[in-house]
Amino acid sequence: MHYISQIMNKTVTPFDMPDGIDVAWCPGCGNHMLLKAVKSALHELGIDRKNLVMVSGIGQAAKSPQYIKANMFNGLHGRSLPAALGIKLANRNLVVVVESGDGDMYGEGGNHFLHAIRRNIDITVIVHDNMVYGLTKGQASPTSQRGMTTPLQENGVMLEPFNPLAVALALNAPFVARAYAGDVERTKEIVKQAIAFKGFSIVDVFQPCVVFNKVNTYQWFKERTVYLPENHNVRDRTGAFGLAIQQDKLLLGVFYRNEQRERYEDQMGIGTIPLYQSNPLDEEAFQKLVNNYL
Amino acid sequence: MHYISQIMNKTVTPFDMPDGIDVAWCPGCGNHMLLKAVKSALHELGIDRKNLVMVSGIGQAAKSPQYIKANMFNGLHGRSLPAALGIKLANRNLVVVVESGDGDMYGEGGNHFLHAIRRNIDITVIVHDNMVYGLTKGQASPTSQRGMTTPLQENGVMLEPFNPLAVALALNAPFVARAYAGDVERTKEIVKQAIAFKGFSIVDVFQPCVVFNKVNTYQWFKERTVYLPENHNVRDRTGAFGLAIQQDKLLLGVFYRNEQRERYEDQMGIGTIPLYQSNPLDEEAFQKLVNNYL
Amino acid sequence: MYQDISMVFSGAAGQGVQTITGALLHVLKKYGCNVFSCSEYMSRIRGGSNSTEIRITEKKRDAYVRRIDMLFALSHNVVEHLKDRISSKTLIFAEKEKFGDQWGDSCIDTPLTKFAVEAGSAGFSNIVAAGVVLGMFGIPLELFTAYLQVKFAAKGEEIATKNCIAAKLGYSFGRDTAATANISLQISIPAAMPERVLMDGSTALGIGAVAAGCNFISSYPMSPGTGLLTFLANRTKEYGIVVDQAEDEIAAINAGLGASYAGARAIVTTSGGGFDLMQEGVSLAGMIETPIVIHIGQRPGPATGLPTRTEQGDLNLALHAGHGDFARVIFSPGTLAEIIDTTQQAFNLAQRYQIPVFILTDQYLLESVSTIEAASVKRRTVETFLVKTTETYQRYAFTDDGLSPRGVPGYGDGLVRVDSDEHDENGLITESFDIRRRMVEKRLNRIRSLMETACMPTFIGSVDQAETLVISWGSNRWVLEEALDVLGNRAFGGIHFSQVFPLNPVINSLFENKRLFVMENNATGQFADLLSFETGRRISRKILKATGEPFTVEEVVDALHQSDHE
Amino acid sequence: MYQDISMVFSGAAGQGVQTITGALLHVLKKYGCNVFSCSEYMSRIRGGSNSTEIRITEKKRDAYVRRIDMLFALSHNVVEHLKDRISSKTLIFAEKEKFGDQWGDSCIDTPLTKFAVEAGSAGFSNIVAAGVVLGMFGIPLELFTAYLQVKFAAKGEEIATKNCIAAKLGYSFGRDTAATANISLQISIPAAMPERVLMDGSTALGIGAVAAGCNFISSYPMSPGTGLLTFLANRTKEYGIVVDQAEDEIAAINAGLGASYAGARAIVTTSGGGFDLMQEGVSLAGMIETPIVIHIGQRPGPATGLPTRTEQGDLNLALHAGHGDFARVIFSPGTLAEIIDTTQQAFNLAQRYQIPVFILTDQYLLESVSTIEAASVKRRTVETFLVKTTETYQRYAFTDDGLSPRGVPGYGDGLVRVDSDEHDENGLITESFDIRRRMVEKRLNRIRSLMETACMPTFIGSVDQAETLVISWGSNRWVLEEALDVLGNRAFGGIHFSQVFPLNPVINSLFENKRLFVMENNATGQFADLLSFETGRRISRKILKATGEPFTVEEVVDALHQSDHE
Ligand SMILES: Cc1ncc(C[n+]2csc(CCOP(=O)(O)OP(=O)(O)O)c2C)c(N)n1
Ligand SMILES: Cc1ncc(C[n+]2csc(CCOP(=O)(O)OP(=O)(O)O)c2C)c(N)n1
Ligand code: SF4
Ligand code: SF4
Ligand SMILES: [Mg+2]
Ligand SMILES: [Mg+2]
Repeated sequence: MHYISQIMNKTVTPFDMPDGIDVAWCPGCGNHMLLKAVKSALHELGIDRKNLVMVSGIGQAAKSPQYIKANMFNGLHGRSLPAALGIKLANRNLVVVVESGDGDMYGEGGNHFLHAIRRNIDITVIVHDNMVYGLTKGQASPTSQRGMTTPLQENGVMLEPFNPLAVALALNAPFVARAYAGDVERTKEIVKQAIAFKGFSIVDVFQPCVVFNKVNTYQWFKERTVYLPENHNVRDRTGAFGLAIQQDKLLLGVFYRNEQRERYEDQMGIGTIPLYQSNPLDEEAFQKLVNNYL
Repeated sequence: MHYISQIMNKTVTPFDMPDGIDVAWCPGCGNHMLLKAVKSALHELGIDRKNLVMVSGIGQAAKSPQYIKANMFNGLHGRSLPAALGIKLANRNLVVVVESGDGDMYGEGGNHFLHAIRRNIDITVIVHDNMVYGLTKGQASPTSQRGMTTPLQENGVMLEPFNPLAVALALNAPFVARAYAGDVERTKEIVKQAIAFKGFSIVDVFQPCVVFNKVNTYQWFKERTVYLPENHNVRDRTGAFGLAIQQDKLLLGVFYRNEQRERYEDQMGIGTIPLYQSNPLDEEAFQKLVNNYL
Repeated sequence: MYQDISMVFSGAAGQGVQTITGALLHVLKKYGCNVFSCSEYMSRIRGGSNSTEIRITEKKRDAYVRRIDMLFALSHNVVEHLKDRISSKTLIFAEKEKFGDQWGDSCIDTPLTKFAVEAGSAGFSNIVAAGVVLGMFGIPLELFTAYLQVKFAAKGEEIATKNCIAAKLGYSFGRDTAATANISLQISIPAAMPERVLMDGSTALGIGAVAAGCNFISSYPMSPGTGLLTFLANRTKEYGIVVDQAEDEIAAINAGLGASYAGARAIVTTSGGGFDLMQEGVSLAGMIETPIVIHIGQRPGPATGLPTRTEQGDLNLALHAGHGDFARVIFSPGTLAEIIDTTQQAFNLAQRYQIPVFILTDQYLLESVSTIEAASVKRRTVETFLVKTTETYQRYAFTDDGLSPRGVPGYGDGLVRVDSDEHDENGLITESFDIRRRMVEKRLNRIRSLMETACMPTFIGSVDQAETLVISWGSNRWVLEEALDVLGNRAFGGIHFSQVFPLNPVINSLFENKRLFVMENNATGQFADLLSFETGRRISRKILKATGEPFTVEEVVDALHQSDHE
Repeated sequence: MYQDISMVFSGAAGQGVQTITGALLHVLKKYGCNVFSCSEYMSRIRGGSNSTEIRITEKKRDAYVRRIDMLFALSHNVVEHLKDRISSKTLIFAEKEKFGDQWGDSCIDTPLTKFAVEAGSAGFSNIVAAGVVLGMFGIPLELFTAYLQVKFAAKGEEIATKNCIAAKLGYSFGRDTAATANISLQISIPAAMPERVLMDGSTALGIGAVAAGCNFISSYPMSPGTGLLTFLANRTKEYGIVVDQAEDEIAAINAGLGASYAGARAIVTTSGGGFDLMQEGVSLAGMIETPIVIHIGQRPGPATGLPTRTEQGDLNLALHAGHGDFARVIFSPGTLAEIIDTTQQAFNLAQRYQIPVFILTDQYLLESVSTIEAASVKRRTVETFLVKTTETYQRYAFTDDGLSPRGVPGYGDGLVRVDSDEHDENGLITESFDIRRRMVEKRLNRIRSLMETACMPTFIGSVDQAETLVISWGSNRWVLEEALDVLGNRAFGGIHFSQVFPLNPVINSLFENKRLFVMENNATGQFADLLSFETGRRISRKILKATGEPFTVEEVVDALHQSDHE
């Protein structure tokens, strides 16, 4: 389907913001398509927006929750994951979806990315991976390709690109997927699986930035991406690693699933009563607490 | 060789501190053995201590540079790698060795671990991996085994242990190795290879903490560790990944080597003249700079 | 004959000084004495030289004294370590067999190991030592054996019995020594002593937090802030507290804010260096108007500094933490009661005003053990201020007092949208200068109400008649009180602040025509400067100490004595 | 007839307003005018409403005015966006074909697109617009075409030629319009104008850093701090500067300190939120006594705030950043000359005193473009203060002035050992209270010398005779000067601080018997408070603004006018 028609032909979902709202993204940006995919996925999963919290950091991608009618925690650059963790632990009835950029998630927020995966809490992380810092005008991001020149990297990027899938697999993330924003339909399907997954799910989404990334364009992705075969074994972690570091074709789809990992909130024994409903100590319990030190 | 005799029978190296110095580690701790291995490695490599900078963060492990007669940058908890990067970029003639703990490197410092590897700067990182926070009295570290109880984790550790080798491989670290402090001789050999390697080298060293880690004891490591076979293929990244995530036996040795990755300092075109010798602008150059804006 | 005794137990890390002092504090308290202890130790796990002071006093005296009446030396280098505090009057208890005769005449040979081995194992020597003390002072042995029975119940009867034997051997030795050396404790024990609880500052903080309805903590270990984290981590099930050990301090505060946004009552605990990393999060709390309580256990900086020592150096840091302007409150309790109470206030104020609230303590306060009447430990009502949202809910609705009703996601029909960017009433990003102006005011206006309701300081002694007011905050509460008492000079009165920001404007009138001294454990006099700035009054003298040690009663007395003669 | 004209160019992000203003500033400066521009824009890459003001004045006037004499509207919503600044006197230039007649009589239909298409492509419309302005004011067209030839040289002759055609079409239209509408610029151009350079604040900062011998920067992008990073990144080869884009701000400052330890002259650049994360590093710099220059480009907080707007809200943050007590210096330049000079001072002081030195700027200062006489741009000697070590070298040797000679690893026979823990003269961990005490003093003592040598503020107008001194710091230098000039009231004098900490004690005498006003771009008056605290004087009035916009000359005049009648 052609880009413009995909966007214009906007599905009416309960997550659409009032029409007047000013979307601060550039025309033609992959973010628009990804937004559509995410809203449709949420809609098709029948999620109640009152129980949905969209969490993000700062960046162009991180504006996504501004455009989704749901609860929103638009926090600090790089710090979406700890906030999402806190939210989910405080109320596990909430559906918590993190949307953020590659810089936000793998750069400033890299440490949280590592340790959130280790925890395996039931949240979904969707990364708008445009391989560049959009909002701050085009510097290299952790996923920028080597050699790409930018206003700051005039001699080209020198660092090995961060491979989010490989790192997630190294950490034994239980749901690891990659999508391409240019394909709204299949991205939506992958996002649906991720949200439906009961545990930490990460979807790295290739997202063309039409202003600052002249290397990884729609055309570029179109030529290089290909979906994993139907019979791909999603339980083979080492196999998935091999596919994730493969360079000639960039594979899309669900690389790895591991339903065996126990969730953090279950191990902690967190029940369904949210913390805002906890009962404070009564006088007796308080006295008992104090009297431990008699 | 028996532990005590290994320590007592201290090799005299140019890196030994004056005898009176107070070593703040507990008797029997694996740190003593690792210190010996590192000092011997430095000695056998013929490194001039005047050109050696030992860099660390904060923790028991991070005290190592206190006990090595060389230049020292004992910085902040978790921040050894950025400091080491700055030092090496300012003067690439210096040999820069980072020594720190598992909490320091993979916990507080996790983000720097990711991005230092991406840069591939020629430094060596030796992690005293005792799978616990020693200095702060026994809380779980990123590498603590699931289920281990601690003063803070009375119901046992719930997080998936951080696998430093797997993550390093995911980031395409060019030299990835694991050692066991209980074997001073072979640890020394691995450290020597790491320091000699021209690029970023990481050696994760199993180090028994006799006070706070009652799970991963000398005995435990002895039973579970085994060296990689002679014919291990150090160029196979996916293969190394498979071996790194293997649980039944914990493998030791050099998992992966990749001499192909270009070093950061080379790509930047950093020469051998250290920055402290750079010449300031003369008046003419200054005028030229200003006159660009006429 | 001692009416106020200071005993110091010193040895290497890992030698179990705490076993001795834990037992003594418990038994002496049971007996009816006023007890206090404080500890100093090195940043290491084994070896080195640490010490704990125990005071037994008739009046309640919860302060560190320099003087050592009795020193129990458990390792070689004890005297070297404590030489500045040992005088000719100090009695030293040590095993001559182990350490030789290095300590001369003032040393009483105390064969702890010998008795311990007699009881079954050298490991009992700490119990022997406690026995010696109790024997010397004639505290009934049964109190001790009862304690040991409970303590070792889980380890089986044999162990308990052996401990009791060790205790008894020490006890007899102590009794005999007292007789020979003419040692006795002259403290009158009131017939009807009110029930008292015994605990350290960290425990008080934990009790305060639990009582305040705290149900979420995400933090990263850092001395001396870790105590609170451990306290709560060991009570997750009992009180329904979610405890998360964060990967770093940045994660900790952001998780706290996420949880708080979703309705948890959240706290974070750390020390200065870890707090540096939380500052952007503090700023976020200010921007999204989300409550958070922040405990900073102060220790000497800069950087790693002296990790196990004490200082009050983070006031300015807390005061200005986080970029941008927004309201905050800073508590600085100095007694167990104040810790328990201000912690509860901290949670309620954070919720009411939707702001970050700080509790500043320090290593000395957190790790000192003292007693408090059980009946005086008070619970405050847990105030939540949450509303059930309606469909038209706006998280940042403009209201007269600048406080928008706070909803949480999933509770009601509305959506709760918070944004770290400047936002409109709905939480949506805005670049309207007009909304910006109003939002800045909104975030600042609550300071007025916070000032008017700020806690009044505590008066010590005859404040009205005093010419000079000596002012303290935080952990110096008791040392000031005792110093003034010892000084016994009606020209001096004391004022202690358990809230240092904002200050209640009423305090200004207290200072009329008084000379003001401020004592604090830092190098520059941070509170003195704050007070001077806020009240416009000159501080005549700053009594400062930043060595990593707490003030001793003696040096405060000296300092004041000296000023008296200026 | 304009003697001082304010033109505003406004459109959506990505429409190329900078192409117009860049060309105009250059050509007008070449012609001999005094020019100034400042920009305001939204935090987005495309769309929205941004604007740049260009002033052409006879006197040097480098300040933002509210008044718009001419408005070039490049998109629909311009007038809505700027409505508060448009008056009946504002001439609006817009394409009626595109935007219709919405702007009424004051609108001059300016068919930019039509001419651009005539020249070859709609893309040239920005060049046409610049041509219109130059034509109206009768600035020789050749100056413009010469500029275009150079600018498009790389793109080939055809492009250059088409640009020149577009310029000429606009130019003729402008000339004709001027004639019809009776527009003219009445500015006398001195016959012999000294050579002047034209640049924005970020460029001046970059020049200052290069001149200061800066050879290392590791930083993370954050507006408005990124400009400096980009400047240096584009000159690595030319000046031998090592530039590293860090993974976060924590890495940035720690890399800076590592490099500095090894002998680099290092700077970091960021804004308030990123700086929050650097605070532990600042504390480390204090502890290890390692020089570092920190540039904070201020923007409105808290949290993400208004990322592309301006504020002076981070003074308190810089003042108290990092736990623990240690010395620091804070510069706050307000002119291009001050930026270039204080940046060089910052590096020299950081090296001399082995401390963190801050440069506080803001979005307004960094992105405003103005001119400065080339001959007045001065280079300072690059001072390094490094010693070659000997075998007995001690990094923290106690000396009389508290400054230990600084060595670097690999230079000399000694070892250079630095430690974030409290340390002895060798840099080894210590727990000695005595050494601690001396080290704390060592780190603080240098403040005295820093105070005595602190920069004096600049006087504006008749400071001696004035009853009221209006005080500014940082970016408000020019707006204050112009406001006082416009006000023309000798009762007011101005004082501008380009160093805000420490303050030279000599300033106290300046304030004798004066009423003091402080103007600053924040909500609470941070400098006013600092000044009042340091000098003990009352600040009679704080003139504050924290909307995200800079002060306008008009509002400062109004504010002072009003006080005059109080
Ligand atoms: C602590 C901090 N540092 C830096 C910034 C500036 N900043 C905002 S967004 C961003 C990068 C965004 O990149 P990415 O996450 O890839 O998002 P994109 O704009 O490309 O969608 C940066 C560096 C900030 N807001 N806060
Ligand atoms: C910012 C900061 N947070 C926390 C600490 C406290 N801290 C010091 S060392 C340490 C953990 C050390 O663990 P590890 O690196 O594994 O070293 P080990 O002691 O086990 O050798 C912590 C949490 C600190 N010094 N600074
Ligand atoms: S800058 Fe790039 S990522 Fe951002 S909205 Fe524009 S096209 Fe999209
Ligand atoms: S605490 Fe553990 S790691 Fe630290 S020195 Fe002791 S045994 Fe070693
Ligand atoms: Mg991006
Ligand atoms: Mg460890």
